[in-house]
Amino acid sequence: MTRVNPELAKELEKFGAKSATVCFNCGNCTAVCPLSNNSTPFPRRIIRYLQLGLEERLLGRMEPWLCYYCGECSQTCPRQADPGELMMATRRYLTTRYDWTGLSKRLYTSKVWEVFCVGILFFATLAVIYLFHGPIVTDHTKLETFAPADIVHPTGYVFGAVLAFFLLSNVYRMHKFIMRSGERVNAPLSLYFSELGTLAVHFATQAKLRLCTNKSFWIKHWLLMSGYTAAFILVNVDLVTRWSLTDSPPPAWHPAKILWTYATIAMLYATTVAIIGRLRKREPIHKYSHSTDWMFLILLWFTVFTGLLVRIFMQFDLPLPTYYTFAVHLALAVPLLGLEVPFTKWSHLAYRPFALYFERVRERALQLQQPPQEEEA
Amino acid sequence: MTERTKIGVYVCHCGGNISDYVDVEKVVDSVKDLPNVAVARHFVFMCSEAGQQLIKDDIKNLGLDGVVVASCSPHLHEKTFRDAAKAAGLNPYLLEHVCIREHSSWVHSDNREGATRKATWIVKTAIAKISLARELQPIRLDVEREAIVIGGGIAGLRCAIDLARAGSTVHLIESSPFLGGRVPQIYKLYPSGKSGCEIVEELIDEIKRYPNIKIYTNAEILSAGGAIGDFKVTVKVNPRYVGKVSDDVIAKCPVEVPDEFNYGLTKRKAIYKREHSYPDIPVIDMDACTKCGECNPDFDQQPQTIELKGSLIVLATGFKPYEPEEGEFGYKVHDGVITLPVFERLLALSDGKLEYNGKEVRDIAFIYCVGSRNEEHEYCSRYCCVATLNASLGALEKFDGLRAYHIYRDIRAYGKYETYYEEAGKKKMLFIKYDPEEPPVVEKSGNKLIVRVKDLLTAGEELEVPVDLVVLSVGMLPEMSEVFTMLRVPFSRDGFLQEVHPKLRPVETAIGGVLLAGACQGPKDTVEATASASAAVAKADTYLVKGYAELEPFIAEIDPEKCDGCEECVGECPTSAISIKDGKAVVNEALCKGCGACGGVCPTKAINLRGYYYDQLEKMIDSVGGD
Amino acid sequence: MTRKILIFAADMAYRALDQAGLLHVHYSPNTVIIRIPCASMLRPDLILHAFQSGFDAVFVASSGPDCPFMGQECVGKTAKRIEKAYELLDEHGIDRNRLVVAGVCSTCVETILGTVERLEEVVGE
Amino acid sequence: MPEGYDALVVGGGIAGMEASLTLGDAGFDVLLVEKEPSIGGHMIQLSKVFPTTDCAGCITTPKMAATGKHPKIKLLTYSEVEGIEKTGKKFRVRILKKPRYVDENACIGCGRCEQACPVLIPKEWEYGLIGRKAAYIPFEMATPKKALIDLDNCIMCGRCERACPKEAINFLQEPEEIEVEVKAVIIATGYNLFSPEKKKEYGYTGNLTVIHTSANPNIIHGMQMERLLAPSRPYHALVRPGDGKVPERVAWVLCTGSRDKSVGNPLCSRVCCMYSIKQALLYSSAVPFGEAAIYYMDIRAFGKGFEEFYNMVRELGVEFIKGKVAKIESRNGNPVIIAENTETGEIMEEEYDMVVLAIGLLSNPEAVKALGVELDQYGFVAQPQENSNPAVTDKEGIFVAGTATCPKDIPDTVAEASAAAAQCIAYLEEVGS
Amino acid sequence: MAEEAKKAKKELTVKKLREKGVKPREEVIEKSKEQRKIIKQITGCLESGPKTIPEIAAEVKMPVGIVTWYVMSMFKYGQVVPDEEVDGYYKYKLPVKKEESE
Repeated sequence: MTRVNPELAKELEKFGAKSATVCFNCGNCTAVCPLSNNSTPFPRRIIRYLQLGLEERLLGRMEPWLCYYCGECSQTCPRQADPGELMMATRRYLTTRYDWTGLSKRLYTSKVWEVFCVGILFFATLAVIYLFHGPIVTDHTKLETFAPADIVHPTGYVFGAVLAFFLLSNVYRMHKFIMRSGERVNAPLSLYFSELGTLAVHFATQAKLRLCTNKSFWIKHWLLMSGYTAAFILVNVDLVTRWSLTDSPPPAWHPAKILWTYATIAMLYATTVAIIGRLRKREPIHKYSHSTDWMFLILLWFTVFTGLLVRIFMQFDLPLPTYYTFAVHLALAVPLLGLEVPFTKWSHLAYRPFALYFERVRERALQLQQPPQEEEA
Repeated sequence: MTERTKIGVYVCHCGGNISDYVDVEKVVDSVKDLPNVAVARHFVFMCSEAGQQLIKDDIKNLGLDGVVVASCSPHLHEKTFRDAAKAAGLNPYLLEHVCIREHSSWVHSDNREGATRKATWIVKTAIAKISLARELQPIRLDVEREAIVIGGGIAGLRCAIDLARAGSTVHLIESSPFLGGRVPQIYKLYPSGKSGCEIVEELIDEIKRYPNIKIYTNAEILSAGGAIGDFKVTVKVNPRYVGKVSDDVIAKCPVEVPDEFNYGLTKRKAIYKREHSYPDIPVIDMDACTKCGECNPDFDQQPQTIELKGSLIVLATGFKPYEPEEGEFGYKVHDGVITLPVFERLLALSDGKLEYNGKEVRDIAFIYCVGSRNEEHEYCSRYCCVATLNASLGALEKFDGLRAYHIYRDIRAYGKYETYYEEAGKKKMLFIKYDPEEPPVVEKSGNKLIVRVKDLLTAGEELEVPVDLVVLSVGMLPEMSEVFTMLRVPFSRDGFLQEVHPKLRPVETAIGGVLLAGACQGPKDTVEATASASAAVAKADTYLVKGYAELEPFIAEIDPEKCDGCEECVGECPTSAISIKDGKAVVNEALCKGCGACGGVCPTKAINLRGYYYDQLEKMIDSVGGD
Repeated sequence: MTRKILIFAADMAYRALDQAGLLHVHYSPNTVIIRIPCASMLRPDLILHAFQSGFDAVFVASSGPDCPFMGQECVGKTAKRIEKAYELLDEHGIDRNRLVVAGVCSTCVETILGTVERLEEVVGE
Repeated sequence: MPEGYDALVVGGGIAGMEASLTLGDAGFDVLLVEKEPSIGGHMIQLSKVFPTTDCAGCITTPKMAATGKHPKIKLLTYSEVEGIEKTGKKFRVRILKKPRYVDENACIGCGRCEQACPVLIPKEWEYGLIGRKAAYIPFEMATPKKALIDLDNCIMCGRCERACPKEAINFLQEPEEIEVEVKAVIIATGYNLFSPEKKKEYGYTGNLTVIHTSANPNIIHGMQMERLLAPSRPYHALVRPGDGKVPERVAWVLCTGSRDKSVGNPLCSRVCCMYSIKQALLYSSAVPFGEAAIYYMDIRAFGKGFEEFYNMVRELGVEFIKGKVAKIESRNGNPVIIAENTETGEIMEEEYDMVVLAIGLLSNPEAVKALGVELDQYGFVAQPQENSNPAVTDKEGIFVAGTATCPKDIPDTVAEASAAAAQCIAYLEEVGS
Repeated sequence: MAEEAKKAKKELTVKKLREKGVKPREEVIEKSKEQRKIIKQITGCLESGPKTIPEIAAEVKMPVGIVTWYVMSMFKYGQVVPDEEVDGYYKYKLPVKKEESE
């Protein structure tokens, strides 16, 4: 017996799930969804849990992470209940439930908090740069001198470690929720290792999205994803090779540089298209924008854009613009990474493959548990 | 008598309905050479314009003296073909319509040969019958512009107004002391959003404008009978025991009893009246009255027996809500389980906050299909889905912070009413679909009621819904009346009154001149009830406005040559239509209803029933018996 | 030669026969239907006539208490006719079982099916 | 001085015929204007009608005949009301009578012109399932049964004119403006059908003579199925339009274009549940070994005898699946239905020989435009006193019946048509002559 | 005979209409030519014996849906008649020409 809880739907309204009770459970969304199948049917099942307030069920499901918001469900919904947006809101909600710090919930449910946090990090970064930057050489662009690697890199390591800690601890909580739901499972540790491949593949390709009927979503998403991943790797590689901050930048044909260019263009294109889309509100995915969606897009766009500007100014050997833009670039990148990666939108990148991974582990574990039960029967 | 020898026989294919199983050609072949037959044909749709033309042309060109049409049931199209024959100049009663569809092709679709043989037999009996048929004339009856409407609810009111507007005198009979019926009890009606009181008050205001509407409230029907053009209804108008008095006088009454209008949610005095109703005179409830005399009563008033006559009777007796059994969804077992009509009153009476039995209501569960769509009452009561949605929306609008759960089977918010369903969703109400095999269970837990239900939309999740009030969306049952038996109106399978045909003659009953209006025919909402009331008036007007009715000529006929005045028939006649004059029996044509019982007992075979002469029946038997 | 059952169908019974058609149920096609307003009009000699004319069985389908002409009274009146008809059958040595009377309401399709089936058995023997 | 009538009835479907006959029987002079070349409306196209399953033609044809020959009813077919103006207590009505290019008085409906005509055009009355000629009789049971020429699709070869035995064909006919004076008006303009092409996910083909690759001719709509099942059906047997095969598995898709805001119609069409259940029953008796499945959201069997009918059909083995069909794909020419069975949570992918889209009923605002009455937001005629007097409109002396006010079934339509007639009679009696 | 001759002489109203400058649409003329070709093909194909619709379609090399439409239209105008049913498909054949003409 489960008690219905209409409060949950009210709670979820804060995350953008405004139309859950408008749904009359016709099942159109689930059948039209290219990603939904009989073992993981959604969005209707998730919406139904949402309507009835079956919190435990909701927490234990990984389906929200399978949804890539292609919008077909919302386009064809006979009640215009916008199932795609409901799934999105559910992901926001789940993100806050996975997050133990409570920051995520604050960011999602309070615009003041969101702006405040971004502002703090932005200005704190600027302050740090102001306090700790190296000598400013004005006759020639010397970025490495302005931002000495021995300061930048350790700071980066620490920052990365903190982010990883928050994110992974949240993933651990997600793991608990998923494994706890439904039938009890005791997955042996070996399974976690043998299924690591699933995690890697899904992380790298986000392949599920390709099943969406509208292929351009996958392409855009993949551009963004690959650009981001490339940039992420390059930044890390850079920490070792220090090629980007060096005062004599490598030539244009340098493979790392080509990759950077790709990452920049890909991300800039995808975010620009997304921003225009949200302004036009033509596709269902762009119809409703949560404040965090805007914040994410704006931060990302400006981060990439300022990164590009730094590169251009360096190319033209304009020392001061380079330094200032670099400072702004960092001031944007810190809140972008610091807030988005563990607490809001960027965390989806981790939760999606992890959800599939945990589900796969759970499935395998259940299979392992199965045979003796059958014999009993 | 001389036999008719130029009979035309017409066999209908009914576009395959008949011809798929009955070999119509073979039927035609086997009768076309019979001595009395001049022509035999088959055609795809005899009832169509072209089919009728075929008959008419043959009557004119071949000089037919009799026609047999074999097609669907005569209940459907006998009149159609008789009119066609008449138009071609043939006496319409020289046309016999027999049924080879319902009585042959459809019941013997498993046996084509048998179906064809039976159809041939049926056609042969019809030929035999027509060969001895006499020309008959319909009985033309002058119809006075006077009608009786039984029931003073919304349908009866609509009827009375429309009849009166078209110039007829109307006798409106209502059994309770006030007009209005059940509609005034409704908080807000869909789709207009007006209160039931308001709608009925408008109608009552209109009623008052027509002096040709005579109203009898508190009236009991003692007897009803007669036939079209000449119905008689005797009513006993019970006394009100009081005249028009002021509200102060009513307030003086020391007795308080539960007010049935509000289902006992409030109390009324022994002397009471209804707001927005008619008449504006109170009535004393003698069961409760202590005869204290405070209200200036007149206990000497006696019931009045009035005999009313009318050319037609419209039955607008309405419905009653289903009363759940004790324990059905916790009804009468747990405090807080009520029916929808009670909830309507609760909504209308509550102000500020919704309370039931002194307890504030925050969460409400509506359970649908109570007393409908089950073994006992198989039918769907039609109005309850929308009425429940509408009531829940009204409740949420009137009281802040209510939460509603709809526990349903199918939401039948048909037509434009779908918007109510959608609106309920927008107002964040929850819908839980239950399986009739595993209906919800209502339990008490602390000061809450718990509805336990298995939700089909989560593939059977067992849910617990804690609420303060459970509202049972009860169906409609026909309101029974003695008058049904007095008039011998047939019922349909669902227990409501039966119309002749839902599409061809939707407001007529098998009893000529008795019409149906509103929910006595089946569950209806106010829109449908008033429409059907007007429809009954339309049918009535075709007689009343025109001023006459034509009746079938099938009445008893006495051969004075053979009659020896034995009086056997006199006692046999159920309508006392036969008397003895000068040693011979005579039939009063206005009273004879044409059962033929007299013929069945006449020892000298002096009595025949027109249209069913015994020589015809004998020949019909012979036409197949010797086959 | 085909066995033949004659059905005298009074008003309500005729409607029941219509109803049977609407429901597309099946019964023996060895039946002939003669429509009459009310079973009380049947003279006993007419029933005898049917047997003499070649019918193997007669089913008087009366309206029963639903009779639109006289209601409940119909049952008694019809019974009187049938009683006399039985006497006539006995006089002429015709098996009483070959004559059946039943009250058939407008939706009593089952009564028709049952009675026809029973008569089929009787005449089949 | 224009001709005068007591009442004008606009629309010659079942509602218009019923209203006209009631008025005529009560002794009033009626002018019935129908825009199509024959009266009969949608009902004459139906197979059988629920819940009694008597054939629609058996009820409609005699009504058509009675209307056609009623001494008090004057029939104007192929005519449209162009404008209406109230002067004093009367309405002055302008009617446009479109040219049939056939002299109605001379034509005997023999059909020789149709045989002679060489052009084939999708036949509207059969919803394009077969062709008709440019010179044609609208349908077998048409009233009046007179030919007409579709000049837009005519090649002007003159064969029809040569074939006509009565010299009835006259290509020089012109549209005719008729003015009449009436005391009251009844609107019985009926409904429009939802165009299933609009629901793109369902792959319906609008024109069977040009079949697009994305569309499947074995996906038909409810009215086409009515035609396939009707006694006067276009084909010789129940076969599917894609290749003439007897369909062994048929599915019905309820709420096609109803209760669906994604195609702009949030309303329920009231009849589709029942007509689909009825079609499934008729299909089961036509193809006894066939399998029938109905995909529904809610079964709305609310009328008298409907629930009983639904139960009967369910017991006969017709499968009922709760779930809105999301899309219909094609596999080897067979439609494949994709839907979630919401009672089990299972996503179904079922292949059928034929799929019937149970299309809904929409308003027909074009037909009432000339009458100037108020419409509601959905284009139906507004009923200002719906609870107590549903037949009146916002204009005094103008009444409304049938599906002009919202979708409804035949019993409700007939009742409302009579109700409108009653209001009309009461009004006429009050206005006096 | 005399009457027919009289009729032939009488000027057709369709000619008068053409004289007034009303012309049939080009695409209708094209379409009707194509139709006659298709009908001729189907008729020709049935001369060798009864065939099902898919068989006809294969022979005349046209989409089976369109062939269905033509065969059914031809059936309605009496140009083909259905024959026996084999495995769910009816065969169609040309009608037997009646000896005597009406």
